[in-house]
Amino acid sequence: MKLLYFASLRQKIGLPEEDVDVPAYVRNVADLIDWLMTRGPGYEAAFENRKLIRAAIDQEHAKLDALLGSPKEVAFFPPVTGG
Amino acid sequence: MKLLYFASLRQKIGLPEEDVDVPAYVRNVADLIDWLMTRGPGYEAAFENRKLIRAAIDQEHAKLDALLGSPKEVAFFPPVTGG
Amino acid sequence: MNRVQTEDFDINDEIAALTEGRSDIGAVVSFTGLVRDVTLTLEHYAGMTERELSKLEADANARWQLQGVTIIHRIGTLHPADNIVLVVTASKHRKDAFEAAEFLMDYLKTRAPFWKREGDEWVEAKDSDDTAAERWK
Amino acid sequence: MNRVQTEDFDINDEIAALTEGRSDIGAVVSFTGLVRDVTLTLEHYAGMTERELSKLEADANARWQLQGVTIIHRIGTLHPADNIVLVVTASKHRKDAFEAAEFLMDYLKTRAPFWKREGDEWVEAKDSDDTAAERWK
Repeated sequence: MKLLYFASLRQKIGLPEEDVDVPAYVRNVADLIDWLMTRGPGYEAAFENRKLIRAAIDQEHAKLDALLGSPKEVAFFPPVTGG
Repeated sequence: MKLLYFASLRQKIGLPEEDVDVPAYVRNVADLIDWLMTRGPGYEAAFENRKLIRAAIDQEHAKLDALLGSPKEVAFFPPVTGG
Repeated sequence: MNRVQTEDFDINDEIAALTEGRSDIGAVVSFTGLVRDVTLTLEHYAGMTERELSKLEADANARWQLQGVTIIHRIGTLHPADNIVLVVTASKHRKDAFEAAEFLMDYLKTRAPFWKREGDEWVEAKDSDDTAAERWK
Repeated sequence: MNRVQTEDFDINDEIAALTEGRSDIGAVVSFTGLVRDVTLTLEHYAGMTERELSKLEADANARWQLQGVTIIHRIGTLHPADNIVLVVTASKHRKDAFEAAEFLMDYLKTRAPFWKREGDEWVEAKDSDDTAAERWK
């Protein structure tokens, strides 16, 4: 699964994107976050405050309980600040 | 007293402005309209539908019951249509 | 700043006049009113118009936090697609800029002494303009 | 029409692109967002941004009677008084043009994947933007 990180999340994780093999129990966005947080302190810091995490599955906004399916890409980012 | 007429009122009355001596009983805008309507069919046509008459005393919007005082000019016109 | 003129206006120039040399403006809203399909002649009550437009500006400045306001209204004969009116508002925040511009247009449509003629027919005022202006009371 | 670009935009040109050659447009609203006081770097999620901006346009067209919509958002490093974002709406009537422009800005601020950095600090999202977007539900 291709993961993308933007803004402060990219800085904390230290990567703009990566390919990962996720365990079978990872069904929705929240599961994915839980699993990513086991991967090291950068991930822990990035996903610490879940209120400030936004996700997109295949470039569509997705809630924490959204099922992942078989996406081409999943992105994580903080609340947007454009405009 | 100097009177000004705009738009459809000017066309019906046939004058852009005129100086008039008004009788003593003319105290407010409605009195002035009543008196003007006695001055001929053009005035009658102009002031026929009072709902569609707007007035200004010395360039300030004025209601029909506004006292005239001693104005420099009183203007009559239909509802505005700029913008 | 407000003006009544026969000439056209340039939106870029008018925005630049409000914003140039400052960095405290976060939001600029412009409203342009254009002639649709017909040829119009616009007349106004010179003197009262300028007073009303100045009052509108003062009212908007009292109600919203604005860094600048411009109102330009054209008079004379205007053709399809010609500009009629321009309102520009500049503010720190977009809410103030948007609301002030809408307020100015609603009030201008119901209080500024302009009248449109289409050929020999005077354009009639719309009730919807009165309703729009009511909401700011 | 929507674009993401590093270059500046020209408001006159963008309005002309919507209005030129037509006489069915009575109202054009432009909103320009500008950088205040600081130097900002804007990044975005290429691909998703364009999808979100297209969706915003489609939503606005479904909700209001519009003759045209333009959204342009800049990315890269921007300095005080630089333009950040432009929204232009064209309609027969001013109410549609105003409301659609406000809607587009409120939604853009809460849904389009752009992030501002000021030096090393990421700008935090404002609750007031969420509140503003809520009113269109």
